[in-house]
Amino acid sequence: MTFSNVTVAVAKGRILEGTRALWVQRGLTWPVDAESRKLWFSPNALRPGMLIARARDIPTLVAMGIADLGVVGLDVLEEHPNSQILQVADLKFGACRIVLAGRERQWPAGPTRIATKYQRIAQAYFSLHHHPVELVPLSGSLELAPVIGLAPYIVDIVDTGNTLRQHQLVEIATVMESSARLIANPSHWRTKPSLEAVRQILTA
Amino acid sequence: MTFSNVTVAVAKGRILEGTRALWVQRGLTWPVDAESRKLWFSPNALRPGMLIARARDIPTLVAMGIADLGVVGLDVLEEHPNSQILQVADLKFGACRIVLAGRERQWPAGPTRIATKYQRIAQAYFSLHHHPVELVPLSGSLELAPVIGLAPYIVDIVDTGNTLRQHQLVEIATVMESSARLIANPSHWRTKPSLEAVRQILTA
Amino acid sequence: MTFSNVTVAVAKGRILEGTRALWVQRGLTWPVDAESRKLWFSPNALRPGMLIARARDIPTLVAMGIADLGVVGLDVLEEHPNSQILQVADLKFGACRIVLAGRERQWPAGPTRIATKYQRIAQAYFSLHHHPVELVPLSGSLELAPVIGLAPYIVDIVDTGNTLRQHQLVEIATVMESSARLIANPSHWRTKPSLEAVRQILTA
Amino acid sequence: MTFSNVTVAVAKGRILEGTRALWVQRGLTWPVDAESRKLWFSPNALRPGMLIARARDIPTLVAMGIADLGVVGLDVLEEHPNSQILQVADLKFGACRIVLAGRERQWPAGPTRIATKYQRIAQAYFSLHHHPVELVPLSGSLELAPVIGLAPYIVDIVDTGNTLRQHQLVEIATVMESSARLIANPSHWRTKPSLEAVRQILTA
Amino acid sequence: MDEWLKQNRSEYELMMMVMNQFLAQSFYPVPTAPAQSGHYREDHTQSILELLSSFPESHLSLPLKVFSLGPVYDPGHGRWAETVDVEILGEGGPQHEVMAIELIMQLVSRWPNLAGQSLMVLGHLGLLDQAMAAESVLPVVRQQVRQALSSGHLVQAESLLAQASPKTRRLLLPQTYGNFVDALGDTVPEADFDHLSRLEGAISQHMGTRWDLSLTGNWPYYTDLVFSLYLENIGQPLLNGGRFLADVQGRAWHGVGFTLYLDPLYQAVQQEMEWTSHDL
Amino acid sequence: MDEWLKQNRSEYELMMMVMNQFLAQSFYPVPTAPAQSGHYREDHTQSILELLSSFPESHLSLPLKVFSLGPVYDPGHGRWAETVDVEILGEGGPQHEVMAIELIMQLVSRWPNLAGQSLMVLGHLGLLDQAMAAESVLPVVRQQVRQALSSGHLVQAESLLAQASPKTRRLLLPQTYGNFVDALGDTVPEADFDHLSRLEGAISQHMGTRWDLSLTGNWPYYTDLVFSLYLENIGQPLLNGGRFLADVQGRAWHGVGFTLYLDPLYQAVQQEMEWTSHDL
Amino acid sequence: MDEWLKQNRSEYELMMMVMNQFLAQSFYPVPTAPAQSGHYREDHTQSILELLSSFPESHLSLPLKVFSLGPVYDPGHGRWAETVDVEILGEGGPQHEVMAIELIMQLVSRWPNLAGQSLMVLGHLGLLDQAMAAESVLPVVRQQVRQALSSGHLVQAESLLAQASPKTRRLLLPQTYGNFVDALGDTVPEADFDHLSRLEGAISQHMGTRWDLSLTGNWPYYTDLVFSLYLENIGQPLLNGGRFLADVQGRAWHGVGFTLYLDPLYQAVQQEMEWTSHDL
Amino acid sequence: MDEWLKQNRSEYELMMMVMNQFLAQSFYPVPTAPAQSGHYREDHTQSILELLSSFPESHLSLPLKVFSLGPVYDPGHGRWAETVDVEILGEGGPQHEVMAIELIMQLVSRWPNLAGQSLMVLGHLGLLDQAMAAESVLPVVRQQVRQALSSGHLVQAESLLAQASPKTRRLLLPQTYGNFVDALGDTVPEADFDHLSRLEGAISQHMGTRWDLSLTGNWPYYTDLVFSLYLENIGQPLLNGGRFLADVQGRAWHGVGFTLYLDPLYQAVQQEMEWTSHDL
Repeated sequence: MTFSNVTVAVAKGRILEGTRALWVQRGLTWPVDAESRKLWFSPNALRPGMLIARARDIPTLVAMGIADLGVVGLDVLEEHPNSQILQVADLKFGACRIVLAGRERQWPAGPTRIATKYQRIAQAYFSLHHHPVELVPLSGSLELAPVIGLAPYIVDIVDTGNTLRQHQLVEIATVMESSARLIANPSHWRTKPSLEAVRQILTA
Repeated sequence: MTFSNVTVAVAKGRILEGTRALWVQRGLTWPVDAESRKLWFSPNALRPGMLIARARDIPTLVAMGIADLGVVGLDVLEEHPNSQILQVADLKFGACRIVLAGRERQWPAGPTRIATKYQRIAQAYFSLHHHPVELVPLSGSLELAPVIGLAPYIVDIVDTGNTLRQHQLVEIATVMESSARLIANPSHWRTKPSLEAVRQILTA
Repeated sequence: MTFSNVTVAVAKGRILEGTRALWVQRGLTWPVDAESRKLWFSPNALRPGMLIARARDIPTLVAMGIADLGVVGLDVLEEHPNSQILQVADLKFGACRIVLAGRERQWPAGPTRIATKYQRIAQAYFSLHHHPVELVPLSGSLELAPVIGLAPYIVDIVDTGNTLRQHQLVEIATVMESSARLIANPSHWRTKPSLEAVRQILTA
Repeated sequence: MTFSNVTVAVAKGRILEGTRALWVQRGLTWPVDAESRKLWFSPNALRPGMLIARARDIPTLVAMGIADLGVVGLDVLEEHPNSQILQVADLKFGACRIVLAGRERQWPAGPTRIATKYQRIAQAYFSLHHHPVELVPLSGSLELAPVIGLAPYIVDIVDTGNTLRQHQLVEIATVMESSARLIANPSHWRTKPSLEAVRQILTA
Repeated sequence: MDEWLKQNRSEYELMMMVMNQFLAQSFYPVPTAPAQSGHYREDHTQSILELLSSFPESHLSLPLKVFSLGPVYDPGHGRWAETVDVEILGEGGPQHEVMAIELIMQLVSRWPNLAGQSLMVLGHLGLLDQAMAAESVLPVVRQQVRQALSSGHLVQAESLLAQASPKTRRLLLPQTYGNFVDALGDTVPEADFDHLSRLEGAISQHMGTRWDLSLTGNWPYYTDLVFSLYLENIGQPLLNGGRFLADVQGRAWHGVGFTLYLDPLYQAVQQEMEWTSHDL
Repeated sequence: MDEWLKQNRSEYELMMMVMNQFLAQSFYPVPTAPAQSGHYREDHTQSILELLSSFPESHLSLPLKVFSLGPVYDPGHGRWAETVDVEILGEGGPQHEVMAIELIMQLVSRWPNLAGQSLMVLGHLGLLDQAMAAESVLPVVRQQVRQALSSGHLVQAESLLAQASPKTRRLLLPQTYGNFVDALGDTVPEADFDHLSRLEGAISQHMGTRWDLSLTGNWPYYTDLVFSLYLENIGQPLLNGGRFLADVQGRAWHGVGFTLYLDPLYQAVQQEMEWTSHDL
Repeated sequence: MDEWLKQNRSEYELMMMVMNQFLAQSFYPVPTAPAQSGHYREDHTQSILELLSSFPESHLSLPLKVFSLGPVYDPGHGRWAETVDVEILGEGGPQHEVMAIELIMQLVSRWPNLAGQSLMVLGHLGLLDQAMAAESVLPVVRQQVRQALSSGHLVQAESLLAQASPKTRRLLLPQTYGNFVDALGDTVPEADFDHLSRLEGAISQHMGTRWDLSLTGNWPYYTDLVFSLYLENIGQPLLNGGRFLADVQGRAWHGVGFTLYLDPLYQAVQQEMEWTSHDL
Repeated sequence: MDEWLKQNRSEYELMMMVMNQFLAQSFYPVPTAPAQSGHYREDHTQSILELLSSFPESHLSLPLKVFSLGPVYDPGHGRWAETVDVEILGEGGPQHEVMAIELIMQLVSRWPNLAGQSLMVLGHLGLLDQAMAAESVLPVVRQQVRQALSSGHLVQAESLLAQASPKTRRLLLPQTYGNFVDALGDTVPEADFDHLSRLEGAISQHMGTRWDLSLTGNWPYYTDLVFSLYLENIGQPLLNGGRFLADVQGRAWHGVGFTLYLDPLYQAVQQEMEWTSHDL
């Protein structure tokens, strides 16, 4: 088995850490050097090539065939849907939830305002519940929104829940559960046997 | 002069560094502690309050009156225009340019593909030049796009130009020039005299 | 029973003739004088008022409450639907059919062109049959269309069928059956008892 | 000069009368027999063919090349514009005007309701004057509209003005002036020399 | 122009009087948007219920009386009509019908001579269905009949009911209460005649009535009584309404709602004032 | 939910109080459609003037005071805001500015403590133009400056005026009346200082002022005074307005108009009631 | 169905023959999108020129001969028509007109009897303008005349030219070359009659001509010669075209372009085949 | 620019070669509109079948082989792709699959080295359903699995089939024919292995195959075999197709259809020409 024509795109951050653990555990050499800022590693016989990128760029890179496979959270795939990719495995790690949070453990009473970076997911969720909300798009530091008076509620990702606690916020409802997904370019998936090998190694 | 009812929102990164330099130079105490991850500092008599956030959230925070003033690059204001704010001063620091770059110093010949995180700015620029382009939205590591075969050209921000050089890319044209802008909430700007004082201190 | 606050709008032509026959047969005085060009007759104790107008204006006059009742063919009601009226009786007279006609008794083979003054009815009919047609709107003398080369088929109203025969055309399919309808203004229908009396007289 | 490949479509009614007068005066034989209901006359050496049809079908018949030339009022051409025809001569006869009429010789004060069969022309006219009106489409007997309470004003065609006077209506403004137009199919106009001959005869 | 301005002014004063009356009777206003996503508001009810449904069920104390003011779009005429939408929300049941009817009678009584010139037309979707069931009309056909009636195709409804007895078909024509219960008694002897008589009584003290099961109301969520208030010589209703059951995000809202049209009300009040002055 | 319902109710009561005040001062209501041809109303003025222009000029007696109630769409936020649009139409001239300002002061005085917390910000498009003309700024550049200011691009406006004197550029910053006339006197000595002082006087009896020529109002038809009323701690204006000249089908309408936003007014009144109760 | 299928097949074979001919004459295909941003393509020229303009000017070697195949939308009939759009781009100047005309003659000669049944109608926007200038018609009126002609309002054009001499007005009617140059000579003696005669000669070897300055072509970018090729008894042109000057992103494109309609060409070829067989 | 023009030209020549081949094999072209009622064509099949269905059934002689040329819109990329849509319509049954596959093999063989670099991926909706039925998967879940697969959610499909045997789940991964029939034999022993082997044989003479039941094709009307032809290093398929049953106005059309993408075919042919020249 050779990996010389396989490239995997991996999302920066927690997903990258999780991928590394899995990778090493399965006996593949890990190319990334924490010191270097190098983001692209050509494939070689011992391991697939690797491309490190922002989470929301992973589906693009895979859909366009720049990478054969990608590792990215389900939350990103739902917020930025891309019909040109296949979701081929749940890698189980990187589990987290997107939740509705506020100062009290109580569903919002009446029309309200909600800050989020998951506009599509939040929109779909509140439409499903027919709950009238005004969404305030915010790209980071969501937990500050109730503190600074931007919005009484947020829809954000939680991992350990520490950030919420530090800001006196509590979860009210789970909007969706996420974990790392292995995605594939459909053409390459079906024509390069080595991709299936990578999938087997990672989900063994 | 007291700053006890003034809050300034500042974009993370280079803009925050520049603001700090200006701030200290003008004799204001700088509240941010590099070690801490604290992002919000209430105002006090010696300095305005401060809110540190991602660049593209700054206009939102100012427009909604959460912060009275904001410091953010002109590039962000052009890419995410917001009619609810005033641009009250050019702070001069944080100068950078958005450029069209590629492997050769030559305008693209014919229809081409361009990777960018400045979709709106790039779209407007190529529409103005009636040049047919397919834009590939990418949120980071633009300079890899030509290397990995995603797109032969990029529209990206350049500071020193080192990143481009490292990836064998050269500038072809300047799309726009940017530097840090002081923006204000229109209501607060016109009703809180202390905002004008902050403007004077920062542009003195 | 008095008719002094009832007005009936009647479509010119065949419908007017049929109404007259029915009217007289039911013992009401017929106000219209063939010689005069008078079109409006106030109601009196012996008979309702009468308004003679073009067929396609009848629903408008009734919907706006100018007339309480109207007499018009179902074909007109289908071609120019009006949600502001009630169809309260089928008066049985004035029977006719809207048909698809051509030179041979054979459904059109393949995409074809059809002349008609019933665009809405014809459109609905061929959409239902998923048959691709190009409709040529024509307001009269439809039977000439195949002769002069305008369209090989027509969708038109037939009464005796003589006109078709004279022009060597045959019916291919019945698109809809029509006869005179008594229509009413909903408000007046439900608040003026004398309207129901008129209905009873006409449908007795 | 032979007319054996020329057909003229003429609008029924006043236009047909006017055409007949002109035709006979110019020495052409008039094919139409008042008794017969025949509407189509093939061309022969002594005169062009003739097709008698409703006014609003004339532009269609000419645009589709069924007739080479057509005679129809300018009012019809404005109400049902057709970009596939040429207006090649003003035949001068059949002069009439489309007017705004009401019970008093006074421009409507404030928002009002207007009955008309010239919806497009009336719409354009009142838009130009920025006067808010509600148009009630009616296909005939317009002069009854103020009498029966349908609308205080009408936009209708007037010839002698007798009909208006009989119904106690007066003209308030002229919306447009009309007279008979000779129209032509553009292809035939430019490739059949005999059409120009017909034009010359009719406008001599 | 003076006249036009004064008329506008009178209409506004009327509107404010109506709103004051609702406020005085402990109705709460619930504002709704006139247009959203390119769709013009044709009815306030759906928006009101969605807003109310966004509160926890435990916050709710029934009955709840709300109204919404503002124009609704009439696609038939392509214009806006100024309306007040009123909803009495409760546990369900016919008593809300009585409550709504009494409220309307109270409102109309503000103008002493108005009621005398008015006529209330009443239909009833529940009874219509019962009558058809009694005639063994299949559910699918009953649906078609309701569909036909709500499109104004009475001819079609009648031909769908060709097998029914003449008395039953007679229910589809407007008539007096006496005739109506007479015909109804034959077909649906188990109907709640006490309730009908209570409704008739509440109205007939003030104005005439016409019962007509061909009246189905404008909205698909109506289930029982539907009604329209007409004034002599005004070709459109002053108000339309009915008892409904509406499901919003899994919550069932029972109630009676009606829409008051301010333009015809204003015309009616003008006429009434003229009559009143003639009376003097 | 109770709280929300009560708040809706209080907002309606406030709205009706405001409307009563306008009616009491002989304003006429002019209803306008909230949406037409897919376009949502963002302003009532154009519709009001088109309706009025459909009457013959001879019917008109000036000054004419009208208002229109109803939500306007805020495309920036994608939502509707309840507003009252007020227009005082007349012969033209600065006296209408005084009339409008006095009307506003009277309205605000209904809530004794409200004015004390308010601030009126005033701009003036005529003076802005005069000041630039005095600095020999070309007409085309003056146009660009106005354009830049109305888009909030003060930086760009300032760089277009780089050649102007500091005093003139200073006029684009909010300041007290004293500082403003001081700077203005240098650049535009011929300005009508009496009139400005009358305006300042009318306001400053009730509340503070800030003069700022960078304020240009929201509408292109403004020509002279423009103003916004702010309340401490409420991040949006209670009202915006200005003197205008609008051409509708060849008729020139002079006047002063303003839009009152009911939501922030309600918030302000709530605060005021709290202060008042604290005062006791 | 067989007949319909065979007809489709023959049309495709014809289309491929035409394309082969263009390829054989060193034309390059330039594909364009049939619809973009909800707009259906009605003409290929603009898209072709935008694509070509995206290359540096230095890459360009003139003359450049391109074509684009594919349906264009006919909004008048609400249907698509299969077309080939041909552009000969060059330095500018009347010689391109000759080149285009010769190319068309060559194409038509593929079917021996077709030309004999064809007629070329020629207009000329430059001469139209010169003729009007010679009659001292004001530029603004000349613009209105062109506008009227391109809308088919010949009556209006004529009344705008009421002051012009009969000979000049005569230029707006279709006529033979002889009559045309005769009339033109009086009004515009300085016209390039040599060039006109060269054009006439190139065509008249193969088919008849009609000259008519009321022909203005379908597109606003035409500047000089415009032409339409007709076949006897086919009520629509086989091709339309003209000399143009189009500005795309600051680059001026000179050339002659024409659109070939495959449906009428197919009909014409069918007729021609029938004649041919009759001849035998 | 030269290179770009030449490339356009080569693509056109390729397109004409492909069309010639279809014409030579007695295919009939059926033209379809690129856009209608604001909807851009994404597929030709529906339009072709509607046109054919407008002929009487008696006119039809099966099998009927048709194709349509022209761009289809790719909403994912917001651009048009030049395609040829091919349909072999017949009585139904697996023999059409063989016919279509053989036609494709013949087409590809025009470029000697192309097949060697190609791979045919095959799925089968009928077998997928049989395999799930054999595992007692409920029909509603089978529907969900097909839905999940066609959206690319293989993870979700797999979790819906969590109860199925590993061999069956293995069918959702791409594999060689040998492994595929081995796994299939266990789950669906009654499958028509002869037919599958005939298909495999027809292809494997020319190129490699991969069988994968997670391939479901792009269209809901596919019922049995679906397939995609890939070329090494070209990230998108050269063609997609499948056996279908489509109901158009009550007429059932059986057949096999496929869409040929000219851009990737052109790229493939270019590569092939390079390889060929290297070989020399």
